[in-house]
Amino acid sequence: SGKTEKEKGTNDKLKVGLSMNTLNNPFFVAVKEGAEAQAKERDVDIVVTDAQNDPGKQLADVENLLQQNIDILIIDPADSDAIAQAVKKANDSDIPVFTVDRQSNGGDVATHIGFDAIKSGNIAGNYMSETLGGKGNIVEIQGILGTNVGQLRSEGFNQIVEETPDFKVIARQSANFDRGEAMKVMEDILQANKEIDGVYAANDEMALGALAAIEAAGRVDEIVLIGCDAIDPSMDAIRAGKMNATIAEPPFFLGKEAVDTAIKISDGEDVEKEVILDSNLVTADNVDQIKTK
Amino acid sequence: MEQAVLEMVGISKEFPGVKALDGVSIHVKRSEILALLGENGAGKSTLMKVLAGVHQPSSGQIKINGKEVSIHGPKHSQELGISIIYQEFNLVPHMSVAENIFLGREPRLITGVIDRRRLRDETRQWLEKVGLTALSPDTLLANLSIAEQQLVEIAKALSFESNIIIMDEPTATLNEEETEKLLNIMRDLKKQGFGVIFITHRLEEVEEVADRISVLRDGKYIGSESIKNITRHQMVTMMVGRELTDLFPKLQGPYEEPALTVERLSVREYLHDINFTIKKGEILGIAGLMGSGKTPLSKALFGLYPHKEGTIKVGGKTVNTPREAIDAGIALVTDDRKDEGLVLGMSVYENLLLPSYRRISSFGVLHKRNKEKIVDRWIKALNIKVHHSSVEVGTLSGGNQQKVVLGKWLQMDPDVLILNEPTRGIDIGAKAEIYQIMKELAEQGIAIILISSDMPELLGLSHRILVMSEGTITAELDKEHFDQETIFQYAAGGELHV
Amino acid sequence: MSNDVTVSKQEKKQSLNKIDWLSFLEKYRVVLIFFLLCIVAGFLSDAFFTTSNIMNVLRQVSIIAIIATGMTLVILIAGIDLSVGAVMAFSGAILAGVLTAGLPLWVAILASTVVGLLFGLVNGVIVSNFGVPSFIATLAIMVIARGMTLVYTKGYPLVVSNEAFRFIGSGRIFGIPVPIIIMFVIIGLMFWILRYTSFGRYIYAIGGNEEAAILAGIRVRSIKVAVFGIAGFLSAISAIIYTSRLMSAQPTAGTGIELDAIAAVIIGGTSLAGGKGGVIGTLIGALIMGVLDNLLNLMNVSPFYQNIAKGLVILIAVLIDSRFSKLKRS
Amino acid sequence: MSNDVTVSKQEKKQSLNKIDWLSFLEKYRVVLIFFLLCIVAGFLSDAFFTTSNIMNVLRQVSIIAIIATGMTLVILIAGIDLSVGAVMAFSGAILAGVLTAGLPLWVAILASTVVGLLFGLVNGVIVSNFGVPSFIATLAIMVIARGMTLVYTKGYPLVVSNEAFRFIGSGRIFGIPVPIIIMFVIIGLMFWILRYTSFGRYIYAIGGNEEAAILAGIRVRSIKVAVFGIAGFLSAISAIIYTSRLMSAQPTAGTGIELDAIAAVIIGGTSLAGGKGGVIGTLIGALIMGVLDNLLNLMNVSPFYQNIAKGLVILIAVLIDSRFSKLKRS
Ligand SMILES: Nc1ncnc2c1ncn2[C@@H]1O[C@H](COP(=O)(O)OP(=O)(O)OP(=O)(O)O)[C@@H](O)[C@H]1O
Ligand SMILES: Nc1ncnc2c1ncn2[C@@H]1O[C@H](COP(=O)(O)OP(=O)(O)OP(=O)(O)O)[C@@H](O)[C@H]1O
Ligand SMILES: O[C@@H]1[C@H](O)[C@H](O)CO[C@H]1O
Ligand SMILES: [Mg+2]
Ligand SMILES: [Mg+2]
Repeated sequence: SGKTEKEKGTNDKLKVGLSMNTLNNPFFVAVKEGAEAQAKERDVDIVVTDAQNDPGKQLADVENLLQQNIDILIIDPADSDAIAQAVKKANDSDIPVFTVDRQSNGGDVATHIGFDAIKSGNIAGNYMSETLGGKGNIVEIQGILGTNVGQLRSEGFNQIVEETPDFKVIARQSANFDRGEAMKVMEDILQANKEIDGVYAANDEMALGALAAIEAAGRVDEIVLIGCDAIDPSMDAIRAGKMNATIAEPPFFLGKEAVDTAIKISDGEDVEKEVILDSNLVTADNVDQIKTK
Repeated sequence: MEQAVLEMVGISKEFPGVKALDGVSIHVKRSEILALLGENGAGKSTLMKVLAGVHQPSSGQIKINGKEVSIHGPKHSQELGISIIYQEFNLVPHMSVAENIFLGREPRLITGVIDRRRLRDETRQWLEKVGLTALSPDTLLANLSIAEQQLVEIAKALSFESNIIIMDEPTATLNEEETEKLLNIMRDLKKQGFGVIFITHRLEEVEEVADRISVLRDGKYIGSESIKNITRHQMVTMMVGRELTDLFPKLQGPYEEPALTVERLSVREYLHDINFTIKKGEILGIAGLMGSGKTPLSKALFGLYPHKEGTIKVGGKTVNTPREAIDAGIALVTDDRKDEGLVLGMSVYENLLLPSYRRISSFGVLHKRNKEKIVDRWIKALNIKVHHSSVEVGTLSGGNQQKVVLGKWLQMDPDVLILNEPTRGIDIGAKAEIYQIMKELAEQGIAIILISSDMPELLGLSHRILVMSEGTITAELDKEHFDQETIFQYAAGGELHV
Repeated sequence: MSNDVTVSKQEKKQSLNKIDWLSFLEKYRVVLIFFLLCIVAGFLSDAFFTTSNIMNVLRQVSIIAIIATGMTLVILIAGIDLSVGAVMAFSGAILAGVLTAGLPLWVAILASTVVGLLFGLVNGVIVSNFGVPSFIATLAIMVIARGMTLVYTKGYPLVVSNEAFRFIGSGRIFGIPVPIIIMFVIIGLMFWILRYTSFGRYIYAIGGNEEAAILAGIRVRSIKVAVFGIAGFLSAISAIIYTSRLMSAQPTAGTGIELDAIAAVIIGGTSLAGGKGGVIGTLIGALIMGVLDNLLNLMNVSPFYQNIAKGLVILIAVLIDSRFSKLKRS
Repeated sequence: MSNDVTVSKQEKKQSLNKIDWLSFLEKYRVVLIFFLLCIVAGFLSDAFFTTSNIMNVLRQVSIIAIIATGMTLVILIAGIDLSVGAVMAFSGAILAGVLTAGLPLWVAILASTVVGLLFGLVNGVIVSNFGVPSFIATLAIMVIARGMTLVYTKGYPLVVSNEAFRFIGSGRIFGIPVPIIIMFVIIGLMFWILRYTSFGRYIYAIGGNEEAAILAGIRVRSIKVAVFGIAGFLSAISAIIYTSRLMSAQPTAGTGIELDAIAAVIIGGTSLAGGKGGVIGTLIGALIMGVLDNLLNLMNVSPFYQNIAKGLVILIAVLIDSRFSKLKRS
């Protein structure tokens, strides 16, 4: 019986493989959910794997996906360089492949859909500079060092910091994109520094962790806090005036877009070589206009 | 006088809080068997460990063939021609017998690669010497009984072909038969010109093989005497420092009420259809060769085999787990004090109290006052040589460890006391005290099951003796009917005698 | 060669002052290392010895110290529990879930502690009744609990809005943060249990020689199950504090905390072989690691170098530690 | 009366076939569990028993199996090595760094294996010469090696462009992927060493009874150091394969691999207490976990449920395992 089902699968429906870098982070969970929702909507099969942030496991995941007669492969790479080998494997077995969120530095991809991490860092830097009048003590809480999103957002943010001579980075620590860790790191930073004007956290999870610490210290009003991703709880925090801004890189859309693109490619339609989705600044002014789902 | 192969002069060794050796001098000649005697904790093992390079003496000198040496470590000691059987085993459980015997000295094919065939062949040769002819060199050590392990230790010591062989209580875990075999080996060694130092608490063995005795007491050298010039009685006096009369006290007859009844007890391959009853106040001896099932029987009575068949009843209660056994008033002194009897890393204090904790606590909270009283009582009653009860039990001398095991069960006021080799490694003075205690307990109505491979002990203390062979009871002998000869006959598989 | 390995214990009571002093050093060497570290920290950062920072460190340490307390018991019986972090995440999720469903706070707390306890008991039964090595049993349960957390939360943090609940993680009693109080109460209680109850002494006996413990009539299985149960329960307590501090349950909560907890236990002098050690050492072990993290952050050491610094300090601490114990022996 | 001591043993030998069969089951029970799993996998997925999938699984398993082989030796001497994953990352980074500097491949490979070896030796010296518990020593080294990797790579992956290098991870010899060959060679060699050399036997002796090993004059310290050295060296070998497979060195490579490796060792029947077990069991242990991952993917089990399924299967495997060993005992 397994066989007939399978045949049906290959004959009737499009079968999409989605190799996620991790699902241990709400951002990526939302990417997956967007993709799954759209797959249901458009009546295609989708097979999802979770590489748990390990590029080696992701290569194995792709190999395993390629064993299962998928028609097209979508990858959210754990690492842009390492993923090239997986892309080449897909190329070798003539399965069309493209990336979302993070790019592949090698192999032939049909397209890439994603956000520009450097730009996102720039937006954060610029917003900080404008709100603080180009002057103040700044804290940067970085993502996982060793992932390119983590690195590139930091790079983008620091480009602006360097152009702003009166910005002083008084602390720069990593909290691995994790809320609990960010709280702890921020608590220590608050102890060490009596004057803090702005905090940039490379994602909203960390921004919310930092916020918990800042709130407990009763210093919400002194500090401009900016995150990234525009997940629901941070939008609420912006509405409540506890957080100043975030950058909308709505992952749910990204997932939906990915499936639509997969269908297009399978239908033989032309797609752009690169689709960079817009990342928008979200503040109290526009928080209610931004759609994330 | 002939030159001594080994001479130790004025050896002292201190452990924190204890002066284990205080200026001890001994010597042994070629073709001589020296028996080293002394009470538990006298310092015998410590002196031997100094020779083995395990301990460094704080003062004194050691001469081998007249040349002064200082022994840096176990390997060095071996190189100097000394080989030792430690009181506690030093074997690796999950390796084969052959590998254990040649550990560190395996025959090689080329550098680093073991010649397994030669290893096996040479092992067979040494196993034969100690009478383990049927034992395959590839058997895992963990599968051997304690006595077999002891024989492997002996084979290992012999395989060094050293000039001086030290045996620290090698017969403690052996029965009559194997002991005899070992004594023959010792005579053989002597003939070949070896110097042998032999430690034992069984004076009959001393009389049989030793040429000379040296005695230690409280870490001090007491004296030395040729075996021809000394009686057993005098030896005891030298060791204990006082006169010792009757080793075995006169027993009263048992009461009539039964204390424990066993019916149709079977445990897998160990025990088959065991039936007997022991009365209150009775001392029931159990005899049998190695592997006859004495130890499994003791464990089964204590509820240690969940898959047994048959029933064990004490005062109307049946026993299926150790806890039930304890609640029913059974106490078990095991023959394997290191693995089963003691928590070596815990203090003497806690080891003495472990089974009693349930009694001296309310809602699980312990009362300090009771604890100290109990501990002091048993340290005194059993004359346990320890300078403070907070000392880790693992640092006590072998015999004193055994006393701790005894003490913790006596404290439980048992109705049925199972003693499996209770005096193993215990000195003669303490033995007399323990026998006295047993007598008093029996008079109070406590039933005692005495498993022992020490024949005089068994014959001297039992009201009645059961003989076991291959997991069954082959004879039940009354005081009037038992003697060594009869017991051996049944132990070797004779018919049931009613 | 000095094989006089077992000498060390005999001394405790008697003899020379020199030896007493060494005994003291030996017994409390972790404490000394900890004070040393604090003094160094005080020199390196002005912010370190402020009341607010000390409270801060203690509060941060509370979560791991509570989990490490349960881990201490498990290690004392010669086991290990890798599932504590995952159980913490799941208990936290249940807590948030129950609160979100509108049920009262006490129900949520009860539910989450019961869940923690249950996971612990399951660990205990697998280990003690089926004889599965605890490393692998709790590893399996860890993976399962992680999976259940993800399924239950769908991978998203669950936000808690019950304001009364905030008190547990962020409130103060007489100026002392509540998590600190909870931590001291738990450690104090466990200290007392380990020392003055038969249950506590049995734990040491089982770790020291399980066979002998069985023969002494101790219900070894039940005690093992209870010990794992306590570890699970304490994971849930940590989960409650953690969830309250963040006012949300994180599906990734406690990831890797098992290694930190085990490290705290071992630095605190409890032996992985079982039967030796205690919870006070564990507290100090957790504090050493907490102070270290805090100091590195206060000094704003670059994250790349933080790892190196942290590893080195731990190494130095354990090396000093082993030095002390050698000193004592010789 | 002269029938002797060994009665019980002889009985064991002669006796019934039933017992022999049980012995067989006992000894090879992991293998049976593995076959069982494979059969189930074959039923559940048509793709499972294809040559390409089998090669696929073996290749995926190779990295962890090689590390787990080193871990086996460490565990046999009753130690543990938590640093393997971090050492793997650092060795990989060095490899890529040397290649990027334009030096020939053999230099890069040499450099990376020497680095792995050195880390291992450092572990060994800390553990055996200073008496630091291996858990905490290797934890510290793990954190340090992670930090050094981040410092060296600045947090970015290092791309490798040497095309000849690709062969190690992706090439084939007689149709068999190279990593599989490397894996079998290493495991075969270790199997032989453990069985037939004195070094190998001393490893068992040390784990079984260190005191006895010392008294037998075995150079226990040097052997321990060597064992940790081998574990470090094998981490580097895994790093080479991993780096070649991805044609880049990842700063986060090997994160958490230590737990998987330890799990493979234990599932494979090597006891954490030391002295008992071997590398063939470890290979099977690694294969069980690899097949499981592969199967869950082939069957398209949702990732959140994969954790639960994986945990349950491991649990079932070890429960069957402990059943078997009980069967034998009774
Ligand atoms: N490693 C040690 N640490 C501390 N004290 C020790 C140590 N070894 C022995 N002792 C102490 O030294 C004394 C002598 O012990 P030793 O083992 O030499 O006695 P023994 O004569 O062999 O007794 P037994 O007949 O019981 O075996 C005892 O008081 C013992 O407690
Ligand atoms: N076939 C066997 N396999 C494994 N263990 C065994 C076997 N037979 C006995 N044993 C164990 O070995 C120990 C010694 O058993 P044995 O039957 O030799 O006892 P025994 O008759 O009391 O002899 P001894 O007087 O030497 O103790 C016991 O603990 C028993 O459980
Ligand atoms: O873009 C994503 C998100 O910002 C997430 O929060 C962390 O990982 C990044 O790759
Ligand atoms: Mg002795
Ligand atoms: Mg016996």
